[in-house]
Order: sequence, then C-alpha cells, then structure tokens
Amino acid sequence: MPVRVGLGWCVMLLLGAGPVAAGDALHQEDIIGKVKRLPSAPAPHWIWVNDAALSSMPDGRAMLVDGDTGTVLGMLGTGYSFAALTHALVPRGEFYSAETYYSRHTRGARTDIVTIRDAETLAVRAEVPLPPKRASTIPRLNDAAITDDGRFMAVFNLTPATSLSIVDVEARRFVGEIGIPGCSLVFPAGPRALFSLCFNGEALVTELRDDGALARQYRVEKIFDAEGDFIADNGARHGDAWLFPSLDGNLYTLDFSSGVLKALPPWPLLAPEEVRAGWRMSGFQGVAAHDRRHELYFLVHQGTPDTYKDFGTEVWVYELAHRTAVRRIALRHPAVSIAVSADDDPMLGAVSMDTAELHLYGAVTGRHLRTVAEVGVTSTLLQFPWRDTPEKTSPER
Amino acid sequence: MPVRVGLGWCVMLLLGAGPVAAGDALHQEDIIGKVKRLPSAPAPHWIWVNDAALSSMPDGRAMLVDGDTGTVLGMLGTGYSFAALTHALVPRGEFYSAETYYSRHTRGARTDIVTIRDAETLAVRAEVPLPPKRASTIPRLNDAAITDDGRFMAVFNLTPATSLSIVDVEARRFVGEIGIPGCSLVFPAGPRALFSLCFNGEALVTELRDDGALARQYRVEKIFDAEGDFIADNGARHGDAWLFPSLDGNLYTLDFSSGVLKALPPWPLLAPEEVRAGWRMSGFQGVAAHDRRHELYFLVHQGTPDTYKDFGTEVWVYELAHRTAVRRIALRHPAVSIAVSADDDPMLGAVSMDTAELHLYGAVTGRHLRTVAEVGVTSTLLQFPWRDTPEKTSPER
Amino acid sequence: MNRFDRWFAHASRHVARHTSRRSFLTLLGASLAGVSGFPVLPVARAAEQRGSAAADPVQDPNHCEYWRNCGMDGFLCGCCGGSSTSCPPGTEMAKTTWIGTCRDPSDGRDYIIAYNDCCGMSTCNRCMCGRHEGDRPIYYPAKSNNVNWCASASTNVYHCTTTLLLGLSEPEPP
Amino acid sequence: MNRFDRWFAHASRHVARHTSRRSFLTLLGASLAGVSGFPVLPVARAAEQRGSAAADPVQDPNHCEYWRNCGMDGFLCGCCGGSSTSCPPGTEMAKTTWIGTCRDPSDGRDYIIAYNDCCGMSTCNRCMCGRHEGDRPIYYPAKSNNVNWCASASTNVYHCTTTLLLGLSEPEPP
Repeated sequence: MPVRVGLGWCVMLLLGAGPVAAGDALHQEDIIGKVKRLPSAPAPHWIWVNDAALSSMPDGRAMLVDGDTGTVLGMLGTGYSFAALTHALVPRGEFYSAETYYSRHTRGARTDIVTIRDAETLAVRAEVPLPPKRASTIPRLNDAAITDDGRFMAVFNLTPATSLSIVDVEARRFVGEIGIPGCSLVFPAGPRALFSLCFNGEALVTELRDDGALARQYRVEKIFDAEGDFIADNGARHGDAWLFPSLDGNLYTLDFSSGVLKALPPWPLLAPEEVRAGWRMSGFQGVAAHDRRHELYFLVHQGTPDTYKDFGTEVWVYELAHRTAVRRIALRHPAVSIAVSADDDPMLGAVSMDTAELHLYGAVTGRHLRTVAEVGVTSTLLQFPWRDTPEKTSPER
Repeated sequence: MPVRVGLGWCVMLLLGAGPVAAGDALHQEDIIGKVKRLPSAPAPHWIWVNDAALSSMPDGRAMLVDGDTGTVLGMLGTGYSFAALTHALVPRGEFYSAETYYSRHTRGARTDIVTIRDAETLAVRAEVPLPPKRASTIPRLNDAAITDDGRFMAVFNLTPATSLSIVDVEARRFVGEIGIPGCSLVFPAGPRALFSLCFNGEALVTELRDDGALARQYRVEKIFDAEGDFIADNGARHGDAWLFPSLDGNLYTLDFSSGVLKALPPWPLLAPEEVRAGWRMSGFQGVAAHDRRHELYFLVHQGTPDTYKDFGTEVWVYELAHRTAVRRIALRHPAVSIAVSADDDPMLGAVSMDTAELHLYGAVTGRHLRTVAEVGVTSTLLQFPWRDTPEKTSPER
Repeated sequence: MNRFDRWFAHASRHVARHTSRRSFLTLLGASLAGVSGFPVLPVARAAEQRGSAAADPVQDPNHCEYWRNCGMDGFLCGCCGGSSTSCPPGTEMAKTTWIGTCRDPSDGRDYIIAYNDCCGMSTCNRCMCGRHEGDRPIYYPAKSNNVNWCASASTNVYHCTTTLLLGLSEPEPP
Repeated sequence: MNRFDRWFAHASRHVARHTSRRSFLTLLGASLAGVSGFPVLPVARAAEQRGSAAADPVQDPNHCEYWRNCGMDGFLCGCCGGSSTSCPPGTEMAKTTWIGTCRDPSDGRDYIIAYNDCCGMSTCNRCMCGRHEGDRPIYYPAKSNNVNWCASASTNVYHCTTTLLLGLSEPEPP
C-alpha cells in the first residue's frame, strides 16, 4: 500500500493511524504514540538508582531497573541537587520526591516542591510547594522520610539553620515547618514519629499530631561521641530500629519498638585484627538490612579514619540475632552505596559512581548476577522500595 | 588577635569586616564577599568555549578563556539546548544569548529568552522574552545572529516550521517573527540584512526596516546541489562575504558587498589527489577566516562523504586572494570546531568534545601553544568575538 | 500548495525512499565512548553486553545493528524503559519525525521506518546508536540528524528514539 | 544563648582550631578522574599541568597542595575565573562557611581559613581539590564537607570555593 506521506517537509503522523497490511505479521504497521506503563505490581527486585548528576546538578535523575533482567524500566527528571525518592511503606500507587528547581536552571527564582508521581505511568500526579529551604547535600537517603503510616513526609531543611518541612501527602498539602536545632537528616520511627541525628551525639525525636503539627519533641542523649567513635549519617532500617555503623566499626542501635526511641549498647562489627587492618565503613549508604533474615549488610574498605566515606570494596554480612559475621562478598568494583531487597531470595545491589554501573549479586549466595551499565551521570544511591510491610520484630540486643 | 567567631553553629561572616593585623603582608586578613570583574578592554585572544552539555542538556554553559595564558576568566549558565553566544560587531559592553528554560528543568513551562549580559560583570542586564520556538540543534554558531549594525538579533526557530524571531537588542524588545519557509539558520549580511540556507540549494535573504519589521525577502537560486556537492551549514565570515566549504572540497562564496547577496563561482580547496585520499570537511564549525591576512582555515580529516561532520585532524590554511594552500597544521587531538582570532598575531583555537580540551596554536606558525583542560561537559563551539570592525574588503574572486 | 510545500513534499518522499538518517547524537556518542574508553557516560560497554541478547543483532531491536535502525539517531528507547516501538513511561512521542528506508535482510524488502523521538525527559544516555548514511546539514532538516525532532512534542526535551514501521517503501504488487 | 547555641559556638571554635575540611565533592572528583583515566570531566590532568605554575605548590593558590587548602572542598575558584580570595564574575560569595586551621610552612604558624563558596552558577568542574582531615557526617554540618554551603547565598547553586585568611588561630603575644 502507498506510503502515508503528509504534506510539508516533515511527515506529520496522526496518532491512532489505522491498520495496515504490510505483508506478514513481522511487518505490521506500528501504532504511533504508544507510551509504556509499568506493571501495577512491582517486583521485589525492582531497584531505583538515584543520580544527583553532580557535574551538572540541575539535571538530577532517577532510573528504575529490573534487577532480575538488568532492564531499565523507566527514568525520572528530579531537578537541582537531587537526593533520593521517598517511598511510603504503605503503598498508594505513588511515590514522592523532594525537589528543587530554578527558573533559569542555575539562577533565577527557586521553587522547592514535593513531587508525587504515579507508580505505573511515572507521570506527575501532584506537586506540593515547600518553603525554599530544602537541604543541598551530597545525597543521603534520609534527606527526607515518610512516617510509617505513609501519611506525612518530612523534608530536611538547611539554611544553614535546620528544620523539617512536613507535608501531608494524602491531602497534598504543606503542613508546616518544625525546627530541629542542632540536628540534621530525618529517619522514620513509627506511625507518626521521626528522628534526626545531632552534632553532639544525641538524637532528636519529632512526633506529629494527626494533623501533622508538632505533638512533641524529645532528645535521646549521649548516644555517641561525635569527636570520637562517631556513627555514620546513614543507617539500615531493621524492624522497629535503625542500625548505624561507627567510625571504629561498632554497630549502634536506635530502637523505637516501645514507642519511645532509645539507644541500645553498641557492639563491635569488627574483630580487633580487622580494626588493625584498617577495615572501615564506606560510602554514602553503606549499610542495609534484611528483616526476615535478620541480616546486616556492611560496606567496607581498608583505610584511615578520614576515608570513612570512600568507596567500599567488600560487603560483610552479619546475623543480627547472634551478632555473628556470616559471610563476605567481594565486590566486582568499588561501590558508593548498597541496598538489599526485602524478599526471601534477596538481591544485593551495589552502585559504582565512577563507572555509572549497577552491580547485582545474590545477597545469600554472594554470586555476581549481572552488571547494568549506563545507570546515570554520577549515580549515588540505591533503593529497593518494594519491601514488605515492616514486621513488628524487636531489634536484636 | 582573637578569632572572630560568631554565634551559631556556622561562622557568620559580615561583609566588609574591618582590617586585621595578622602579622606580615602575606597574612593580611582577606575581605569577604569579593567578586571579580573582567577588564573592560577584552584582549584579542580571549575565546569563548560554548558547551551544550549534551548528556545533561538543561545545564548549558559557556566558558571564557584567556588564550594567552590558558586562564579561565569566567563562565555562564545558558540553559537547555544551548548553542552559542551572539556578539555584536559593534561593541556595547554586552553580549547576547538565545536561551531556553523549563520551569522543571526537563518538563513544565518553557521560557525562551534572549539574555543580555554585561561584558565586565557577566551579570544579566536584561532578558527579552521570545516565542518558545527556538530551534534545538546540535549547536551551530548560526542558530542566531546579529545584524552588522548591532541592532537586531535574529533567532532561528524550528517548530518544525522555520522562522526567525527578531529582537531589538537596544530597545530590549521582541519585534516579531518572520517566516523563512524551506530555509534554516541565520547569517548576518550587512547592517540590516540576514540570510538563511535552504534545503533546495538556495539562500533566502531577509532585510529589515529600521524598526526591525520585514523590509523584503528575496532568494538567491541554484547556489549548490543539496543532493550532490552540498555545502556545510557553517561558514566563515570574511569581510562582506561568507565562505562555505562543500562535501567534495570546494569553496562557495556568498558575497553581499554590493548590498545584494550573490553567489560567486565555487573553486576547489582540494587537489584531485587529496580528494582521492578522502580529505574532507569536518565538525560543527569547520572553517574560519582572518580578514586582514585574507586567509581561510579549513578543518579536515580523511573519511567517506557520510563522515563530513566527524572530528577534524588537521587545519589547512589558504590564501584567499590567490586561492593557494599555504600551510597545514596537524592538530594535537581531533577537533569538532575551530576559530581564529582577528588580530595581527592570530591564534587558532581547536576544541575537542571528547576530552573537553581547548588546544591553542599560533595561526601563522602552526605551533601548539598550550592546551586548556576541563573546558566543559561536551564543549562544542568556539568564538573569538573581539574582532575588529569588519573591513569593507571585497571577497576574493 | 505553494512552491515550498511542493519542495518539501518532494523532499519527504525522496528522503523516505533513498536515504537513512544518521544519529542526532552520533558525535556525542563517539566523544563519550571514544577516547577515554569508559568515561562518566559509558556508551560503548552496554552495547557489547547487549550483543549477546539475540543470536543475530540485525534482528535484535535493542542492538544498534537492528535492521530498522538503519537511520537511527540517538538513544534506543528499548534501553530506556520503552521499546523499539513505544516510549518509556512518563515521556511523550514526537508527532513529526525523520523517516528512513531500511531493508530487512530476512525478506530482502525495503520498509519505511519513522524515527519518532520520545520527549519530556533529559537524555537517556543509554544505548547510543548512530548510523551514518545520507545525512545532510541542518538547513535540510528533513535529512539532518543534527535537528532535535522533539520540536514537535509538547516539550522539546529529547530522551530517546523509536523505530516505527510504516509500511513497504513501494506499493505492493496488485 | 540556649544550650544549642552554646554547643554550636563551641563546635565552631573547636572546629576552627583542630580540624580541616574535607572536600564536599571529593568522591565526585575521585569518581570523575579516577577509573577511566580521562573522562568527560577531566579533573586530574589540569592539576598536573598547574603543578609547574609555581616552584612550590604549597605556595601556589591554584594548586590543591596550597597551604590554605588544608581544609578545601570542591573546585578552586582561581581556576574558574575568580581567585583564591574572590569569586568569579557573575557569582556570589556565600556568607556562611566552614572554617579550618591551616599551617603556613613558611612561618610555621596556624591561620584560620574560611572556605567561602561561590554560588549561582553550575559546578565549575575545574581544579577539583579535596583534603581529608577531620570530616564528620552530615548531622554535624559545621564539620561536614557533604553539605553545600551555598545554602546561605541567594541561590544554593554551588560553583567553586575560595580560601580566605581570617587571622591567626591563636591570639598574638602581647
């Protein structure tokens, strides 16, 4: 049949053009304008790669990868100084991102928003304006967080005064700002509670009322020594606790299973000879946990104390109930961040910022499964967001 | 003396803090808040490196380099799909850039503007809104142009219908849009005249009235064969003419010294044995001219016809009056674009998109002078804008 | 239809039958993958890996050698969350496009392929693919790979490119 | 002055005397320059070339080894159109900053250095310099190089960093 060539120097193709007979089944005329949707049921090995694009910071990105196939499922544009996506533990077919935009990309009027995207179409469902105070950091997962009931998102602000912007994601409404003087970042700690870490070794808990306003704040004192064995600014959620490794290789637990945040005594992840050999925590997100397996994954490398954020070369795995190291996984390439999927056949992801590669391993077998190349400009953080509803397990002690 | 440490967890430093006695002259207290200005008299070897940042297109940039020292003098942020700066031959202490911005960097509302920047502070003096039709191309210097009298800037639009947006840069005002059907790009051709190149081998001249409105348009027919020996979409301004190399190595001249654009007979830049050896035009901006020396610089490499935009490996220099090849300059590294300064000790610049290096050569000696590294993300085009007022030389024929 | 419309219509038909389109971003790909081996934006390595996905790369839509890619420009949408005939989630397919004529070696016939770009998201930066036949300068947009075809979408932000089959390049015999 | 103000004031003084600041972008620099030798954004090579500018890099403000850079973070403004004590044209100097204490080997004395960022333009991407002593996590902003100090400027777009001398780190003898 004749070619449908329109007038004008380019071929104007109407959406929904009629069927064609171009011979056989392999050569059917294609429909113009098709756009893919994601399956409504995400698989447990779907993993987000967050990319701050540090050499071109207005061009933040995130990329969704199917870890089982290495296929890229979709991407997002996430603006200036992007950190990470925020996923509610209670799924609502959408996810959240605190984003900053400038009217002239690197100058002009600043707009901070929480963008709410549809989990199937990746389209923007809504934008919630924020005060233009969002912290710009080398990305951390906990630059923002959502309460365990999925209702309120908290965005870490630094102007350099520190505070949290609270957003009611259900009502698509900015609720208000709550100061967190001396403290930074934000970790979910229950249905309506969040905590931040403080420069003086404390944690500050912020509890919200049902309308998102401040219910109360309290401090947990003397958790760690910021001038000594300080903890990482990134931790692993494990049931109703957060686990933080420290400079000297100890594990600090902040438990909120009782409804009140408390610090449990730290215990060593490293044997004395490992400490002497310089094994140390690593990267921007250097720990992950698997709830049902009660396992901690710890990204390590060998280096002086000042290298505590350098890329990690191995992942050491611990059984938390018995505080035993159970296996080591040597990485194909040094990684800046790791993540572990929540299912019973868990996958370990490790992202290399220098090569823009995502390396995927069997978390139990330690076997390298595949490498996904071209996952960003300067990819920084990983997220397997489709975890199960958190079990009410008590943390190990 | 005691340290001036303010309260709060960061040190608040007031601008214009008082003098200090920190001992000797080498250790005077510095003034806080200083921002450099450029000298008001630019040097002839100052060169702009334009960077479309093709892997992160919202982050277009331009970088000003002092070719005599290799020092970077300043940078600009130029938005999505940046092409090049537009410099008036009549200097006004400012320069122009057609730029595109999105309210969400890669989505949202589109804003096209001509940005007018101060040549000493690099600050934005004014923005002139444009219809959001600016062409997005792999950058070419002639995606925009300014009339020789410095009054009207023309921005090439492609929607994909083609037109020019006319801006009165003196009045900071968008004047109107003029269709250039079948034609693209825009080259200045006199005080109030511009021309565009057309897919059918013609040129379309657009003449403006004193108010910037269309005075008349006319076509120059059968200049070249777009299906045969087609010319490049980038040329070299030489006096009152533009010189374009062609696929087969001929030079086409479009002369407007009479006030009317006309095509002069092409002549061969390559000897038959050079054609047989596959020497060919190259890059995104592969020609430059030096007015007073009557020289053409021609970026070449060896390759099939389809490689006509590949990086060039050598620059061949021609004396235009006698149509003779006078020297060859082997480049240190293949280049995507070249430029030649307008002074009597001319400098040849060649930019390598793959290494983000600017290579500088003596244009007469051919000697490699220096390499400036780190000149962008994917640096594409060069400009030595501080040329002399164009001489009223007739082109060679 | 004035003379320019006629010219353009002719050009489109001519183009569809006799040329293919070279990559909008070919030189970008070359520059990013070329010299330093494996830079920040690694375009070369992924292509290698994908080589094993299909026995014959000429029949593998995510491979640059896929027959429909004869006039491909830019990033293959199948590597970006879409497919060779659909755009990734959250993007929009451009309505105007360059078209090429590609021969499928499996039946030896020529088909018209439209290279519709997917728009509205920053460059995918995966599976760069540039093929080089028949490209013309920017003043000939219908034949130029250096034009961003997202010009016809609701935003002109280029992300990746599909390869849609429009039909045989010549009428079927009656 | 409440307890937090006191803590912070203490922290600032402590920091000024006892630590230096590690680069905000150190790992970026490492990643960009490290593996592929000379990628799209080449940070390593330029530093080499500048090595010859001064006989002693410890006294060359555009060299990472410059004594005032003991707590440097990010891109040296002297490579971006500014200098070690002034911002490039078109940018704005941040008013708040991290401070470090650096020893000038020429007189053996310790000076307080403020690392004021220049803001309002995308990353300079030239002369990456990161030094590693005394860095703390983000929850300790006054000691953390992973915080963008342009937070205090009129836009928080980070471009490059200066090294301003504020004075001796200890009172002069009477």
